[in-house]
Amino acid sequence: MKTGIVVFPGTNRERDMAIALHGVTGRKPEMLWHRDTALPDLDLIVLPGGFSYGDYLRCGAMAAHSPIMREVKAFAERGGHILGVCNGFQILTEAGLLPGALLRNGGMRFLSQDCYLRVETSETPFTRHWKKGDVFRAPLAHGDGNYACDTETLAELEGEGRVAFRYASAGGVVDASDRASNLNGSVNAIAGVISANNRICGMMPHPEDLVDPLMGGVDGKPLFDGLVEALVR
Amino acid sequence: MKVRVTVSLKEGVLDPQGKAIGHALHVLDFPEVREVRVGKVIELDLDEADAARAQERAIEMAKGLLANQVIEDFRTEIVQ
Amino acid sequence: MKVRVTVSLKEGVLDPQGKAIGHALHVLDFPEVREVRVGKVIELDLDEADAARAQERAIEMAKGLLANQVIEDFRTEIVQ
Amino acid sequence: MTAAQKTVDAALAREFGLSDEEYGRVLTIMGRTPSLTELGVFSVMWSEHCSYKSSRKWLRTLPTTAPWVIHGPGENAGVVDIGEGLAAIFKMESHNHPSFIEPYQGAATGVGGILRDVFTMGARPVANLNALRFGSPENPRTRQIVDGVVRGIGGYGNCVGVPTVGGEVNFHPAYDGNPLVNAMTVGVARQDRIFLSAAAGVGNPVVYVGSKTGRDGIHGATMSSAEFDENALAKRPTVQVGDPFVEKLLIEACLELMATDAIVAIQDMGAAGLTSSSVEMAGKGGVGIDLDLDAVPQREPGMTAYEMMLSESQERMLMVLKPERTELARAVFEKWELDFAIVGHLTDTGRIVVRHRGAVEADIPLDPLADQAPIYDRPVAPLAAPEELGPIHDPIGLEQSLLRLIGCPDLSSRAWIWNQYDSAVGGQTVRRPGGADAAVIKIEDSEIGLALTTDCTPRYCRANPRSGGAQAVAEAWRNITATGAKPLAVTDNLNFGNPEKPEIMAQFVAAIEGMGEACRVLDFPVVSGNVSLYNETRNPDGSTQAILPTPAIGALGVLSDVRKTVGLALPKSGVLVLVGETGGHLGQSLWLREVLGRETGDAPVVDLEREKRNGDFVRERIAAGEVTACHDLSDGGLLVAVAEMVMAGGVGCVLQSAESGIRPEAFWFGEDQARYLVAIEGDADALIAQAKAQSVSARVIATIGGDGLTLPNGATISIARLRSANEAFFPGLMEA
Ligand SMILES: Nc1ncnc2c1ncn2[C@@H]1O[C@H](COP(=O)(O)OP(=O)(O)O)[C@@H](O)[C@H]1O
Ligand SMILES: [Mg+2]
Repeated sequence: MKTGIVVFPGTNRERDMAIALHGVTGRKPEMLWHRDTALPDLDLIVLPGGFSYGDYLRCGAMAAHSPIMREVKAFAERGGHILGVCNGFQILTEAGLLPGALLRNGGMRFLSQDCYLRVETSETPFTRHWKKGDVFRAPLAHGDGNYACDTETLAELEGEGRVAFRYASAGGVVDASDRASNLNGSVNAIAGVISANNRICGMMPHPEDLVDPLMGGVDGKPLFDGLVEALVR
Repeated sequence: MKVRVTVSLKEGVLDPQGKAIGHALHVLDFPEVREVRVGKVIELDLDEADAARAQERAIEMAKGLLANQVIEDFRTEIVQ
Repeated sequence: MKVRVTVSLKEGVLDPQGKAIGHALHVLDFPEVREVRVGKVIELDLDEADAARAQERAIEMAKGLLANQVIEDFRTEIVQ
Repeated sequence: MTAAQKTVDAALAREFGLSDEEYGRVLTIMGRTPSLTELGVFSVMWSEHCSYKSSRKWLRTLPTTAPWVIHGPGENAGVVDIGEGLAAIFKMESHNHPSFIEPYQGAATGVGGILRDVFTMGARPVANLNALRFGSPENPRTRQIVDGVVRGIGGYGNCVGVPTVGGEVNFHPAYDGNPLVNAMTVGVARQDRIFLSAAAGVGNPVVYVGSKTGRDGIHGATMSSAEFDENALAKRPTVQVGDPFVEKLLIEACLELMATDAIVAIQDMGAAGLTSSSVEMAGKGGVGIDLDLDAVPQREPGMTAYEMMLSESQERMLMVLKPERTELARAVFEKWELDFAIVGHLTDTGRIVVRHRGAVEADIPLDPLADQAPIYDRPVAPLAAPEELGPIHDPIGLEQSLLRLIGCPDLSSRAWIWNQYDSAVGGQTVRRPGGADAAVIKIEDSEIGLALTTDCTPRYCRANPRSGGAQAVAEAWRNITATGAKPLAVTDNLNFGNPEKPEIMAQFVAAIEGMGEACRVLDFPVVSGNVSLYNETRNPDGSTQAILPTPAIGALGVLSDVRKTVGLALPKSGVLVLVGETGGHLGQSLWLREVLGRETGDAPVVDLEREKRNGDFVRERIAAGEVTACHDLSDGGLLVAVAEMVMAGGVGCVLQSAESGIRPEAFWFGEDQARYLVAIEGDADALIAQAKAQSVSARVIATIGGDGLTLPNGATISIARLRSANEAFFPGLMEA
């Protein structure tokens, strides 16, 4: 599987992502520069976490206008697979590749702690190594992860099974009004969504930071294992 | 020409920052506060002498970058 | 009564946001942008019928919480 | 009247913080009345901050060498060998005063500044820590300061993508008007790619990179009170605003350029910005430097030479490049969208010459500026004896004492703080905050681990500065040892009151003596550090309140195989062994303060030979794989340490009754040093025998298992109850 990681000015989780992808694919991902205007041959593009453009104005807003995003959109139109994590998710929504927006966390503070995610569908290349209802742990680290969208979009996402992950308690209970599990206050406790064609996934928590027992566990690894299985040509 | 672009959350979009400030103001003994909404003001100093043209360009900037129209409204005004 | 509090950085204080936005606007083909400064607007809906009193209270709120007077200036205006 | 129009005389020099004697020296060096800009240069270079004039004499007594030390004090940060051709580069620095004025920006720019000290030497920053002291939780201002400082540290560190992995927090009324914000950064570089600041090569270009220069912080460098005309002051606050986004770009751009051979010398612009960086680079290299201020990237129109030379605008660096590599360097910085300007060149004059708008604004000989900098041997008063301990009685019993202690401001869970710091970015954090006595990170693409901690117990330092200084070093050494790492070296941040007072100097001198002795015995040299003096506030009645003497120690240790590290979470079964001697020392203990409401008695004795013996024993047992979890004993003593291991692991234990011949509260809450708890799943008898053979005392203290902490009297405190007692303080203070 050939992977590429987009680096914007201010991106800071590209190395974490590269380690995770290298681990499962056995090959180093290509680092793509925000000013690049052509893409190499790739099976998966990842928009990693960080503070592109300092998260100034709105998280992801300025990165969404980078030259490379034209190529990423064309890649998406060709049916390419894209994963956006944290700031990458914010960029995908700002670029219009995924619906909704990420607002300031409900508690108005940056949050950096482990959360639990319930897998809402196993019918995607990103979640196929889990069963629907599985719960896994993932670190999160963001100030603006409070997922919001209008009511029609929400109905559409829910109706089409396009919510990939929800924040849950360790026991798997989802309660959007519970600040202890739905840490940032996201609508319907949504932590990750999928595009209509099932090929673009955005999520706030960081599965790439939990792929090695030494770093505290391998809860995030199924996502990458699933992608390898789905995308290896 | 200076143009001010004011960006605010659309009505109906929950404003976590406004809510937090409202709460803090209550704690600080301002019980009269009913609602708080927080927005951004972006003051643009443009190398453009024509007011109409400046405003037009500011609107383009707002649509293109300054406001996220999924959640935000904006308005522009010439300041000087 | 609705009062609008506009908070902006004092002159001379570095505005990292404004700088980054200005840069992005250039890249997006708005070369006429000379300078960008970013501030906040806080719209307060107050349970207070008297305009003068509402404004007075808004000033107290700005001093106490809304503006950081070490680096920020503010102004208040009655909106309605 | 603006600064440019002021006449330079002894009165102005005094405003700039120079004594009459110092100003006289300036006149002698210059042979004429200096210009305003020249006076500014002298005043910042001879300020306490840049010249260490009150502390230098004593700092020289600290041990700074060891076979693994590559660069000790004198460079931007200390450098130690960690194996495989790699070096760890680290330093700690204070941003106390700015954090009181504007907590968010003060703390944020503190983090930014210490990061630059480390990456300027060629290291990629891999971890941040922060040692914080706040005023009384009851003081309403404390809450605002905690809020701003924590947001500022997070706001900066999270954005630059360096994990914040540890630190410490204390509350005490002595910090009401002087909170302490000490930030530490650790970076990693290849030993053959370390960059120094000594300029070389007459004619070589001097290059400015990073952000533009504004009027930030000009007053901050030279003086503490308002001098310039009032309007200007109101419009131009001295607070510097940080831009972590630019810092992140600066890190990447510098590291990219450092992979080439373009750089001759490099130095960040810290306090006193362009002045100190250019003077120090040229001075260390024994060359002269010509600066052309017209070329300096400027944020505001109409800046004067004085303002540019003294500006403390953030995120700027100064480099000397090989001339033939200038364009390559320019391309790198332009790629990262940073300012790049050739602002001068090196000369053979031995002088710094500053030109602006066609005029020479400063022309100063560098050698006398450095050599004749004042250095003071300030009077030292005899140390006051610690207050009598007084009578001891236990009014509430073990259970209530424990719950009170683990809920008190100094021992409560810090999760509210570290949950605002990204501790995982980089993907190399093996032990996040709360996971072990020291944070542990892995070096990418290697098996090496680094263990990192900051420590100081200011109440000990007040009672007995000498023991307190030694204790801070010993606790840092112990915290590193408890992860299994070998302690290598320390950085320090010496925070004290006004050195012109003999009783403050007494604290300072004794604390350094204690530190130095501990560093020598533990083979734990000081490789970098920072001094922050004048941490005093004037009370309304004219008296002053000094902070508690706070010699904060930041320390680093290495694990050649990071997989062997242990944390403090209890395993599911086994026994808990107490290593080290318990004498029941209650003087200055938290139990005494929280239960009897007194801060009396002497600090605990620090027996360094014993520290070394016990610590070496524990480290060997961890390396041998015999230990599953380890925790050192410090604030709150034995029972608090047990409770912390229980909470961390979510596993209970049953304590054995203490046959010790000491009062129970002294046994369980005494703060004797040189002690550890180790969890053993295998053969504890063998371990105890081994300890005996090495003259280390060790005894089984508890059986691990269950879901509560069972006290010797049979009462069980559930883990949930422990946690709720431990976790309430910060949310209660900050979120109410
Ligand atoms: N300001 C802080 N930032 C990040 N972590 C912190 C901070 N203060 C304390 N911690 C973490 O909380 C834990 C407990 O701190 P402390 O009680 O000082 O430990 P110890 O007594 O072992 O030195 C440690 O993991 C420490 O790194
Ligand atoms: Mg401690």
